[in-house]
Amino acid sequence: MKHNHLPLLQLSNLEVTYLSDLSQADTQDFISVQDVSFDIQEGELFALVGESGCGKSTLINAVLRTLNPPGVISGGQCFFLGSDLFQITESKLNQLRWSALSLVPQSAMNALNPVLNIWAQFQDVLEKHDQQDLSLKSSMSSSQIEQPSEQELRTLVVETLELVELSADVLKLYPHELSGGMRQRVTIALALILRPKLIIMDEPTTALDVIVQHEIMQVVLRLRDELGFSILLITHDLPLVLSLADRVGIMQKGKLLKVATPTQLLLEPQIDYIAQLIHASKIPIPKALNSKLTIESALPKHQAKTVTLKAKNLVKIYKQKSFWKSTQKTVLQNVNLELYQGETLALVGASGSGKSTLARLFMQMEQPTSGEIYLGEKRLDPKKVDRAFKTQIQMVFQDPFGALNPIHTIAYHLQRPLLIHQVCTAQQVRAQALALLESVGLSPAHEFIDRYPHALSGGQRQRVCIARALASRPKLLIADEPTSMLDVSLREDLLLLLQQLIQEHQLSLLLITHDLSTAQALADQVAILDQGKIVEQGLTTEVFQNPQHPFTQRLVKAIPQTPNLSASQNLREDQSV
Amino acid sequence: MSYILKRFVLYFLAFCVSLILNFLLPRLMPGDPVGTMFARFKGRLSPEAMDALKQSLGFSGDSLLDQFWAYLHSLSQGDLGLSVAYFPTPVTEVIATGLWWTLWLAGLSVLISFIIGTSLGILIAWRRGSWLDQSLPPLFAFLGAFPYFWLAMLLLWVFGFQLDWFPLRHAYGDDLEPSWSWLFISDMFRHAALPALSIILATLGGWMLSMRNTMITVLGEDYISLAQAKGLSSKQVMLRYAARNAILPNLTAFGMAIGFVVSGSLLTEIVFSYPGQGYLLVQAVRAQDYPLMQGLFLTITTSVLCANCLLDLLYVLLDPRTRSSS
Amino acid sequence: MFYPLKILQSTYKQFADLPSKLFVLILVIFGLCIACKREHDEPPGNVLTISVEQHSSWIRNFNPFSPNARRFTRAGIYEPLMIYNSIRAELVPWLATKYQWNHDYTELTFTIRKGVLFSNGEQLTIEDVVFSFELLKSYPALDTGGLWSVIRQVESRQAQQVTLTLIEPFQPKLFDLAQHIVVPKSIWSQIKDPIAFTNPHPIGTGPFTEVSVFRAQVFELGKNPHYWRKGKPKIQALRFPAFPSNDQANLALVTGDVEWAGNFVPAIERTFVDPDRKHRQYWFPLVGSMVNLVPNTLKAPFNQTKVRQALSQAINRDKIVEIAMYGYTRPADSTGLSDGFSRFHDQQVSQDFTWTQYDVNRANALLKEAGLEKKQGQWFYQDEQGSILPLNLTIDVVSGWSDWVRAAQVIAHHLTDLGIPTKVRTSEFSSWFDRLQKGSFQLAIAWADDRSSPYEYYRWLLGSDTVKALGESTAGNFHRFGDSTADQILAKLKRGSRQQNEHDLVKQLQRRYAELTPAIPLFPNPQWGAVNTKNIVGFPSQKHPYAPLSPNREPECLLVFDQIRPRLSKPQQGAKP
Amino acid sequence: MKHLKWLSAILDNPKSKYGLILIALLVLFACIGPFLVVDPTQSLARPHQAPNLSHFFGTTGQGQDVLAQTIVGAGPTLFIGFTVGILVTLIGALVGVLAGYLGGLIDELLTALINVFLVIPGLPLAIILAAYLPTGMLSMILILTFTGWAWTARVIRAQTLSLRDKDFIKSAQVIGEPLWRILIIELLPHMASLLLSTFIGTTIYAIGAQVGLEFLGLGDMGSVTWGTNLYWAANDQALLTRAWWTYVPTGLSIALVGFALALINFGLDEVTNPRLTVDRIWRHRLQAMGYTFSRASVYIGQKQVHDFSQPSSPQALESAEKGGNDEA
Repeated sequence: MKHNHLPLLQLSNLEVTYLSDLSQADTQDFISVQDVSFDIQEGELFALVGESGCGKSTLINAVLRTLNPPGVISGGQCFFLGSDLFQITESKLNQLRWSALSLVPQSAMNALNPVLNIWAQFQDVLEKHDQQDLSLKSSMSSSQIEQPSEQELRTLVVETLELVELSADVLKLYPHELSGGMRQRVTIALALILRPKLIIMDEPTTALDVIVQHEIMQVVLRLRDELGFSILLITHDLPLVLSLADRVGIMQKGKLLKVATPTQLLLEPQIDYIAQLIHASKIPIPKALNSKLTIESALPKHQAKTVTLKAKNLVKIYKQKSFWKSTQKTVLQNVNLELYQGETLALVGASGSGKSTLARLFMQMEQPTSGEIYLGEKRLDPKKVDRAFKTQIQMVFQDPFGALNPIHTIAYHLQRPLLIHQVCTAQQVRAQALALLESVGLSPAHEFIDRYPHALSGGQRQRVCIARALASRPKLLIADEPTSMLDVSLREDLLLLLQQLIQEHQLSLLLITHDLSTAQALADQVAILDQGKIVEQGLTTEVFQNPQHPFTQRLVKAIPQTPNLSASQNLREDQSV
Repeated sequence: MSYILKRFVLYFLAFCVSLILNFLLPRLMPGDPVGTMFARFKGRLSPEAMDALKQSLGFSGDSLLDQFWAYLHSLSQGDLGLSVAYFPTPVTEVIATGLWWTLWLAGLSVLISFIIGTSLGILIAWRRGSWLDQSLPPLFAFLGAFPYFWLAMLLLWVFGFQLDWFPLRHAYGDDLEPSWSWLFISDMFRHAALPALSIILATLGGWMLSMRNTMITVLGEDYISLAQAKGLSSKQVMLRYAARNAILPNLTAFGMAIGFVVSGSLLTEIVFSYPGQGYLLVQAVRAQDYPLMQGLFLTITTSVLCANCLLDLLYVLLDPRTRSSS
Repeated sequence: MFYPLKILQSTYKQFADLPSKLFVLILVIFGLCIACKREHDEPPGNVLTISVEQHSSWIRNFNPFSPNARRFTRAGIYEPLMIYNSIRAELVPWLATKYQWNHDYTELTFTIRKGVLFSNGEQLTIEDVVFSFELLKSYPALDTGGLWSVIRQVESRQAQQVTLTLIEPFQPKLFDLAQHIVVPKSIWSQIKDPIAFTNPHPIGTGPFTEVSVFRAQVFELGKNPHYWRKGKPKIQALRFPAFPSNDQANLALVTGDVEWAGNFVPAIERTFVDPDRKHRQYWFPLVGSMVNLVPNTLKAPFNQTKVRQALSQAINRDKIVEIAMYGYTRPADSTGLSDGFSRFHDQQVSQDFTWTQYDVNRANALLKEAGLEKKQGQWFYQDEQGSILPLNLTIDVVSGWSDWVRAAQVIAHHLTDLGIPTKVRTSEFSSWFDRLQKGSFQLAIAWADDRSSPYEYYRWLLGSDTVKALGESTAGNFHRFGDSTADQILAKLKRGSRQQNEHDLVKQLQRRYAELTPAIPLFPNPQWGAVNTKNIVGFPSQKHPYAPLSPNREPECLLVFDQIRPRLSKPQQGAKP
Repeated sequence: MKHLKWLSAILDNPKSKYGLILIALLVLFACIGPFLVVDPTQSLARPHQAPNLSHFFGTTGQGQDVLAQTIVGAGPTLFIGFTVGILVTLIGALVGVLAGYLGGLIDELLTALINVFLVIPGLPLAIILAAYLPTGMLSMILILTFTGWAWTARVIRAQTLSLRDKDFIKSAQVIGEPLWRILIIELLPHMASLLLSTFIGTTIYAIGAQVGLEFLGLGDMGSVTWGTNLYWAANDQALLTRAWWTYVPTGLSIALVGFALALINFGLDEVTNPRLTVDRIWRHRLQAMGYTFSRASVYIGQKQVHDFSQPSSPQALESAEKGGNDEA
């Protein structure tokens, strides 16, 4: 077949510009994507990797020609199936769209029309395309084409759904009635329904849990093998890419730095940025070894350590009252935890497992249905909020961009807890704040203290958040996914900082995460939370090396593995050259 | 269906509150209704006649609570009492003369205004940045800034009085018998044209602008991009994907705003001598006709609540998320 | 899926390009509305269209005893025994052919006309007349005129005669008694609750008894087939369109849609007469009630005659007449009599007493004589307790009664100029009336009682028996002024006397009134009346003043209905009488 | 202060700029105007005079100067409008923030109250209230505030709900900030633009409702406001006497105020929601470069003009989409 000799998609010198209002002072057009060229072979999985804001999504919108104003394609060509996608008319483009070139969008949550049921969303595509599709594929004149019956269409849809391991029942459901994973599968099925040549997958799994992520990628790979389409995978998750892709393109600041096979990248990362990325993505393993040393040294003292926080038989039940019935939802069941001074406990679980609820109980933002919480020796009174405890437990939130009120300066954010908890007098407060900033590595502190949050980078902001949490001199720090919103390259430093602070201040840290590698890197102990129950608990190394509970086993399996240089991959590599 | 139930409880609550407001407001205010009524006789009334009439009107010396129970009791039997200003005609009869005309005029103009406004909103959101998008909102903001009755006066003057294109008053020709004939119905439309137009002109802009803004928000959603990537026609993306979702928050706002529009149409009715509730209400207030006021307030509130109920049913029909219990 | 939703989804496709189509549709409807303009095709001259009462919709009530009955219930459907013609100042025999007092004015005998039929064809009998009086005795609520506070007994002593025995001699009550209407006993004796009876299908003796059309926005009264005045009425029906406001009624008058109206029409020559001078005429005789500036004479300083006269002289009535009344009336003179009482008017009194003339110097002098002091342009007075206070006044008027409000504004200006700062307070009728009844006001604009007899007029202005204490509710005499001299004259009038004697007594009352100035007369109200004689002729006018030209005058309209006729049917009789 | 950037941005936005200038001029007129004109209550001339040199806007049916009435009437009307705007915004913000932030039973109760007030038609209620309370500015302000606060409360509550779960509010709770500080220092400043826009919306409503009530004769008829001007114009039968000058200047003034306020709100919308203006800028830029274009996607590479918007179907809406043709 002649297609074998030509690449399926050939993009050359793409440039995308965001136009801005030139009547405003100090604004200029922003070139989002510049001089990007690559090609995709038939059946290939081509991955584009880059940090957020590097222009990945703009690129695919340009290829699909779904750029929204003020973006314009300001240069380049994109040959797909022999025609330049940038030059053809819109009706021609609409014929190619979906039947040959489909998309799995970034967040399946919002990608489905919430007011139409799943069947209607399939139907839209089928009605639009079946006629053209058949006319493209068959030589019959259009008048002779018989419309496929609804029954036939339905069969086709059901078959496709089966490919993504969904039953036909979902067809009559609405998007909000599906779980995140199911929605993602539906969007994949939707992308497959017309058996396209190329599927663009825009971060198809970021919104999902680790386990689901893993399963869906397995499904996609299986389907590619069965149906033989090509994939353009957009992601920021380098480990995933290194383990799956045929070739990888690395993007930074709108430019394509390098295209290579995963093996080549691992063996010879010529560019600093790439090396940094790869290094960052490999953190887990070396850090885990590192922390093992700490744990081993701490182990003899273990029994002597004082308990900072203890949870005994914690139960949390949410009651929902409607008019005629009240429903109960058990979020936490008999949770028992012990956290020692100067130690880190990682609470690992999928989203919805009850991690955040547990944190809220410790923070006294909510009261447990039953069970007891002890801080040191003292039991928390479930009836009233105790100011003193508030001083002793502080929290670092997930999103450093949201956790600082943009209308206040850094000084304000740091001085408030100092004043509220009367850590120091009003005269000393500024000096104290400066000292806090220095202690979290924002040095020289006087350069930062009068800035507004927006003038800081994400990593710096998270440091401010940590400084604020430390201001009231707490005994216990709860960190809710403190690094998940940060770019990979920044995570390491922040985790190191946390570790250092814990040791300095003899703090206890409750680290809430869904990311096993972070847990491995930082924690002395791990507790695995599944559906409100702690299914496994123990020393980090033990749990990870020898997972007992099936859930833990699945978790550990889902950690992306750095690829081995297998023979098959070498083969593909040769083909692509 | 808990959504619907919740809404209905709200309407019931609103109904109760308006009942209580209805009852309390006129009674807590100063004034003497029978005295007002007989003020028309310029003091000719003998004290005996006054007492006798007071008795028959139910303005007795009972406590407020007793009066309230009596009020509720008669209300439950569909009896709103006798009108003071139109004594001895029952309030229900007085209201019945105008209720349907108010519903017809307000309903017609609200619907037309909402449909056109929303359609224009969809259109200018889709073609945002075009000259239509730049000129329509300010134009309708300007028109909407005029008081309803002022526009009504202007339209009456230009199209009714000067050009003589439309009738000056009433809901249909005085020489016509109400019937389902083409003649009567066309006459009804003709008479409704100007009052409706003044309401439509004044309210159109609001619907248009809010639809445009929600449309623009919705157009940024992922499912719109996906729909485009699916190769669907722009018409289908615009209506089935964007407008279909954008209309939902606007429907809620529509329900809340019906009260405002009905209020405005009362003023328009007065300008056009439309035989609706508007002038009845003003007259009832001027004559301190408690029973009539209560009745009018109650019917207006109830009709607005009913319209809201209907809207909620429509909403449930349009938004599957309200249908599931989760 | 919801079945209705399916329909919605399928219909939506047909209306896909709704916006543009809708726009066209609206334009078409608008155009159609213009095109559908209908012309009335009924022959002119059969139906007289009248504008009376201001209602947005008509309520069916033809109970002649109800204050809220439709207009002409008492002057079209039902008829009185005799009609008082306010223009000619005489009692016109109607259902009664004559009346007869006994020697001491304690018995009044009416001779009832023979051959009068009710509209159901039954004969009017003496029983009907007696019943009509006695009905009021059984139901005091119907007796709004207080007839049974005067009558002791009603009986028929001779054929065709009804004799009323009075409790005490009361000659001036003749007018009320004579104008009592007659209802058929056969029907009204069956009515259980005549108070709440709305009499939807009235049976009466009047010229227009048949309710042929009754709708919210229009009703018609058709000709009585059995009317006792042979060959009358000459037109077929009266039509009453509903107008909620003066504006609308006047617009209809100007466009010719209404032929007879009793509204206030501003600039009537220009707006109404000019478009068709041949047919359009108006007549505003000043027979309405006198409009007074009412001082609360129980309060200082209004208890002094000189103060009241000073206030009166500070007011420029010409300006009030011009601004508030469009020049439709004249300034009042010191007799306080309107043209309705012109036959009693004593020219000498108005020459002797000039306190209705505008004279600021005289006003200042009078105030000084009354013991008030002027300091720095502000008048001070001594109140009941003897303390000296600045004189600041408030004039109460009804909001919406624009002529009064305007008059009050002019007065306020004049008084402020005089050195008495004056405000205008507008309030709803009821609270205004409440203040008047209870005497909690300083100055107010109000009517003087216009009765058919000067006895009642002066009794409510000067009679001691009508004075109530402050705070006690009163039906009239809001200024709360009584004079014993006047009481004696009034008593003589009440006992009855011969014509000449009556004139003398009224002249004495006029003089007493002018001496005391109990209220400050402003202007007599005109009787509004405008008519378009294009189709129907025979209306009264200034040249042919057989009755007032006002549809608001019950029962005098009966005199008009007797005269009017279609223009075309008898052209030889001429347009104007 | 970046978070208050919208404040300076609304001064840059042409719509809100002209709106602000217009409203400032009107307020200025309302303040100094009364000293420049004759007494509007004094009847100085022949009634119903058409505009002429001595009376630029003519005279009313009572011989008063229309220009003076229009200018003097602005003061109380605007005062009541803005006062009601401020009061409603305060009450709405208080109720909305409390309901949204506290949640639970308090929220349920307040929300029920808000919704009840929203569905009960306001004007009939206002008419009845106006009829019974003593006439005057204070009653008018009370009535309009009473019937108008619910919408603001609803909007503020919705916004509070979305802000309540923001991490910066949670962290304020965590460090132990007292309730009032969280509400006033942390939460409310984020709604400044929303508060401003509801304030403007309420002011428009208040002016309209006030004029409506006074037109019905339910205000203080002795005072000179725009509402009473229209009332007297109607009362003197301006339509019948063809004295258009008695109601046109006031009506236009009301519309001008409403329009100016609406313009500010447009500008505010555009500033706080850049999506509203992005397309316009985009269109202008492309036009300046000489391109006609379609919304779908634009290609302007290699100095060639590629217009993808060649009509592919004759349907009205497809062509409607190609706004470029209209502007060409």
